[in-house]
Amino acid sequence: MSPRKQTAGAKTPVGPVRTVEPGHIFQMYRKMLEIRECEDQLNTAFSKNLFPGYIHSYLGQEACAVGVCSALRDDDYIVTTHRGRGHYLAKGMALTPMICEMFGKANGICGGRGGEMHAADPALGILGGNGIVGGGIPYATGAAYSAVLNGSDQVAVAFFGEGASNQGSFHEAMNLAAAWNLPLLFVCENNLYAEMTPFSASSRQVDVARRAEGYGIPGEVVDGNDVLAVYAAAEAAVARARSGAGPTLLELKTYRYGGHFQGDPCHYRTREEEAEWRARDPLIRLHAHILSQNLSSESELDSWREDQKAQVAAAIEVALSSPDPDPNEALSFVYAS
Amino acid sequence: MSPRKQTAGAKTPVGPVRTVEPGHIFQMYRKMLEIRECEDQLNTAFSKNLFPGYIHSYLGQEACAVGVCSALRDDDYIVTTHRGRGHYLAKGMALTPMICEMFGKANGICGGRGGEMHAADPALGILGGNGIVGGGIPYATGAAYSAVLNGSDQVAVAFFGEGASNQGSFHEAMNLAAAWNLPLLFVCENNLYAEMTPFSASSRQVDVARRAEGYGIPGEVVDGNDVLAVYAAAEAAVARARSGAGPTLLELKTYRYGGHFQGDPCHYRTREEEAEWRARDPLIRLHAHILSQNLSSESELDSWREDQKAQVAAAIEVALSSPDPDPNEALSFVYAS
Amino acid sequence: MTMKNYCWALIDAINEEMARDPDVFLAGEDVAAAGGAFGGSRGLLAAHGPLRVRDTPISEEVIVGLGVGAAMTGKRPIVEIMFMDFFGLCMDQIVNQAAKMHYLYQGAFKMPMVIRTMTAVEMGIGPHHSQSLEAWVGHVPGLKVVMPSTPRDAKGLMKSAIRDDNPVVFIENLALHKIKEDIEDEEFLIPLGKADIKRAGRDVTVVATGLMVHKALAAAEILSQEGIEIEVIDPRTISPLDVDTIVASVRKTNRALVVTSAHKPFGLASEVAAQIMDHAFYDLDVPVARLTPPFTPQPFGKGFEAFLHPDKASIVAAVRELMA
Amino acid sequence: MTMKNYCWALIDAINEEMARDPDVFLAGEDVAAAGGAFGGSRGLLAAHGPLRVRDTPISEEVIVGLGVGAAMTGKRPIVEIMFMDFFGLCMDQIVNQAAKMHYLYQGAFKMPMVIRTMTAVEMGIGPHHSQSLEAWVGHVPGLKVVMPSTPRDAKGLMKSAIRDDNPVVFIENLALHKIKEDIEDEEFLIPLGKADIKRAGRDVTVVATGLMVHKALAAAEILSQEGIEIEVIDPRTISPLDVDTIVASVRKTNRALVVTSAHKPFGLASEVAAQIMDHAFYDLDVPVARLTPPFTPQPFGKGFEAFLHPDKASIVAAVRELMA
Ligand SMILES: Cc1ncc(C[n+]2csc(CCOP(=O)(O)OP(=O)(O)O)c2C)c(N)n1
Ligand SMILES: Cc1ncc(C[n+]2csc(CCOP(=O)(O)OP(=O)(O)O)c2C)c(N)n1
Ligand SMILES: [Mg+2]
Ligand SMILES: [Mg+2]
Repeated sequence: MSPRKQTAGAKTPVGPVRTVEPGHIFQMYRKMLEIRECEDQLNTAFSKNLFPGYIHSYLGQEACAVGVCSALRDDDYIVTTHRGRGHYLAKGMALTPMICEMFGKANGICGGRGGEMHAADPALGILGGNGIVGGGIPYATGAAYSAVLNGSDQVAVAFFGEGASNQGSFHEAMNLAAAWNLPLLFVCENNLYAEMTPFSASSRQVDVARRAEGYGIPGEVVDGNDVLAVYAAAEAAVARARSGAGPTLLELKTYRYGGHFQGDPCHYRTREEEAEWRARDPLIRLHAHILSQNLSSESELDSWREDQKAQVAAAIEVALSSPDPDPNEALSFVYAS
Repeated sequence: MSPRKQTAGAKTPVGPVRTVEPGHIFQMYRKMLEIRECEDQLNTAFSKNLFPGYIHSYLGQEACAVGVCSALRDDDYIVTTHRGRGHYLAKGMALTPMICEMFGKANGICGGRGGEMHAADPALGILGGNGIVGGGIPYATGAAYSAVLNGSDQVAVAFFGEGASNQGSFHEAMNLAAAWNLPLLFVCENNLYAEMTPFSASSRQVDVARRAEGYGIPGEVVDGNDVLAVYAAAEAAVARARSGAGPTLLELKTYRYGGHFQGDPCHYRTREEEAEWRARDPLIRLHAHILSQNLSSESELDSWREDQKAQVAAAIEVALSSPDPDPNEALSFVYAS
Repeated sequence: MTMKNYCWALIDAINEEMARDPDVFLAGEDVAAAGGAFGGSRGLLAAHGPLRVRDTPISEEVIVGLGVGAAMTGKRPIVEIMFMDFFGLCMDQIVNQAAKMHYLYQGAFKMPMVIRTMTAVEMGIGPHHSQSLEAWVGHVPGLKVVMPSTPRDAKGLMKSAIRDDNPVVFIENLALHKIKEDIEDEEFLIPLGKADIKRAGRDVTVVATGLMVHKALAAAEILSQEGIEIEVIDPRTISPLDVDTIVASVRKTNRALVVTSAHKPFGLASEVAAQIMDHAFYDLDVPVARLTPPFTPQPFGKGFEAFLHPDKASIVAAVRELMA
Repeated sequence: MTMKNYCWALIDAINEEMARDPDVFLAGEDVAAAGGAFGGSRGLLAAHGPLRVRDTPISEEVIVGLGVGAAMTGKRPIVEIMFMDFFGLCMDQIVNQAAKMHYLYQGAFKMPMVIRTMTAVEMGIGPHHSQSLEAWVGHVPGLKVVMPSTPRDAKGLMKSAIRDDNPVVFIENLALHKIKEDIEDEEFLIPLGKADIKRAGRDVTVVATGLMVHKALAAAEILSQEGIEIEVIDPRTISPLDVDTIVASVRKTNRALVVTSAHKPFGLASEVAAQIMDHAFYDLDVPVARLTPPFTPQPFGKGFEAFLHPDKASIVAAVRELMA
């Protein structure tokens, strides 16, 4: 009944080395700039107490969201976490309503009720963030199964951290997706820490990707700070999923520059480690790549950054001057009628 | 602080091929006979409606419980499942109170309140059965951690089925045990079916043992119908755990002769498959081994079987003539005082 | 009219809805090839094929998650959790995901899913297979909770649950699987949120769910011979709870008893008592009585269960006391 | 006497009990090296070492399981589930394992474990970090459930919880972490199952838990100026619930209000109302009133939360209505 070919067994993916169009590279770079600026400016705004709640910064991980989402179509699905802004933007969520949501404003994409950990856009296949670590992974299977039932070639992506890979939900979802051969990408962004706990303290296995073997599907470790590497791995995995060959686990090794949340003093890691990772900055690397390949000029790249900076600043201005939601709104939408 | 040596990384266990003392082999054979007779006669009694509830027969899997428990001491811990009678007996639970419990009698080991799925004996480290598939695995970690805290060299064993290996609890417990290097054996009895569902329908990975890799610990597939092979694998894993080298996952390939519960018509499998597995019967194999090695005589082995048959029959007689519990007893033991 | 048992009435409901709407599908442990561990989905695989009737691994959390994601993306899943006792494994997906999606995203996602589950109370099968935990989900906004007591109710409510755009926890009762009733052959629905008066009476309002409805009806026969006419109300859905029907009855009878298989503290009995107090305090001649099993786990064995659970005799006694 | 805040009072309690009894240990996410995600275990790692204060993976089900198995084998674990909102991931271990072990095996295993958890209600951090789900565990036999509202209660109750031979769900309140109180330097315990009269009064009994205790006390000041004296009762443990203290108060005041952060249906408010009806129906001048947030998920943001939750003003209004 399914239009997909059912292929059994696991093969380690070896994507063909393909040249990516400059236009596509520029898009990725601009998207990474947008995320970088968004996170930078939100951090500053948060430190000035301009909005409530928490802020789980995505700074440093930009290549992960952008590399993966660049391999997706608008009608593909993503499910994300408490650290979801990178994914929202990479999948195409409009900047201003997203930022207004972070500020808890009436014109936020969820009317301010979702806040920092929850945003969604059905038209773009963005199926929400989560306050529950690992809470999104199970329902990504359902989105993938909708695609199977519809006979479409859509795919679904579940983003999560290495800390979440210790949740039972990860295991159950990996196993179901593998057994049912679902068009689902599991994307683990291993930023080395879960709150204040290093992965080495919570897992004996260093590579989350090695867990794929237990489900008979491919697992791959990717440099999560190299957007082109992420894109290539995601593209191959997406192609496999679209063709009916089932799920893949990608582990993107990366680092969060900030603390777990803005304000965390990061006592649990060294300044040297932070500096090492800063040296592998995903934007600097793509910047260098673009220039070394003569795809564009320094001044053009600078102008893009200024452009994104201004757009984010403008969005924050909008958020600051936007009204708070009418509290009475809290009573609506409990049930669909 | 821990007296155990902490060793990192995973090695596939290769136990030295060791000769097992005849006396030990005889013990294993007699224990397997006890379980076989117990299961046979309980099935018959259940079919005659002599006791209530369900009966999840252990027939065919005897070598698993006996091989593993023969590698344990009285002060080691086990945690088991809905199909736990083999483990109870192999770990030394007295036959009559156990059978009385199955009959729901006042003199059952839990006063009749545990019934078919729940029995325990703290003095023998038997920490209970379970009605929740996968429900025992998490708390086996706690028993193992008690041993670590006490600086003892006790080990804990979690028994479970291949169906349970798809539960989140399996994953979380495996990961914690590996990360904490707990003296814990995970023993998966892969009898090919979970209720009416073959493992192939619920897992793309054929071997549960391959899941160990994801936690950085050894995983081994063992012929679960060869008690000496099970014993050798368990002994090596127990030694590793006692020495502080951490957990092991053993997958024992086996088969349940009966249905999921007594009365299940087994439409979901073929009579050929059943016959194939009957040909690999664990008792017949050990019987043949004993004779081929001239360790004992056919007539002696027969006499042991008669002996066990009689003991089980006597225990069932006791159960049949034992009083039902006083229902008022249901009100006691809700809280410790 | 055709005589149907409770189990087949449910199968019919699902079968009809699957035929009516291609977006409906069923997934759970042993629901497909085996036709349900307790026969609750016989014939559905053959009728609707392996994609729409599908066996899952033993993974309760992802079974519910599958439903959540499918509902968000346009399907109408029925996901089965074999026993309600296993809710401890999947409450996160039910409560934090399914129940809150429509609210959080301001209706951007409809959540038309049914979580089909079962209680096996009074079947003698012990502590992990006989709990009545409906209060857990009744406490959570965004969920609807259904507990039918008759074959016809089971069918009509299941059809409504499948058509509802909210997550509905549908709790069937294994002890009722074999009871029979004549059911019309034409299509019908029973609305969620509407109680049913199973027997009219003037003296005491008896609110009962599931198995207890039948015990209350049996008690009614005995009491009737003594000249006491109880009105037996089955809320059928405990969330939303049809307070109006209950209160209207109490206004007439001035006395009420609530009988449940669930425990008393934080259970339906307390909830109904509190609602009656809210809306009919001045109509009450005596305090609302709550009849439930004592606060213990369920031991194995029917002897213990019969002792612990309300029955005809204890209902009769409780009603007599209210009339004294 | 030393001035202590609620958070440090809890740390002191655990620290003292760990010093007193080598079988006590603490495990949970970020409890060791980080001293607690919200500072709730600062200093304990240094004082008691890495085996007795230990960080776990993000694996709520096995965190509770670790406690279950350790308790069965002679330890006295404190296992931490960072927020009560995560109970959906570990209810099976709490309810089917921890709560039933002592019962099922006829006391063969004691279950001395504390499940330390937190509600962050009214901290503005959204639907997955601010639920008040105590009713779920209050509904389950075999568990005790503690919800302290003051630093001294928190300390004395935590010490009792650690010494108790049953599984105790200990729910702290993040919004109260910084409130301070003078606490005696000598050792003391506060028994589980004993309510505390936080303010004596003659006119209306106000039963409140957690944060609501403080709001009720603030309301009392205002009402007192109007000549209305409310008696504020904090049950402190909701299972077992100290019905006697509540009922004795209602016998005197003839009026009662229950105020909770938890939802109304199947919640503490309904339970207390039903209990008062049971034991003091004829003493009531008016029905027991229940003041709770409306039946919605918790949206993000303090504006919504302030709107939804009972506060001083709504308590004052509810009491005035009871007196009208
Ligand atoms: C079920 C659950 N447990 C614990 C938490 C608290 N918590 C929030 S984020 C976090 C760390 C998550 O780590 P990881 O998955 O690696 O994601 P990262 O924050 O590094 O992006 C924890 C423990 C939570 N929100 N949900
Ligand atoms: C959490 C949970 N889900 C489902 C069930 C119903 N159930 C009982 S036994 C069983 C199959 C277990 O299979 P496996 O783990 O392979 O053990 P086996 O019965 O083969 O020994 C199922 C699904 C249950 N008891 N608990
Ligand atoms: Mg991380
Ligand atoms: Mg099996």
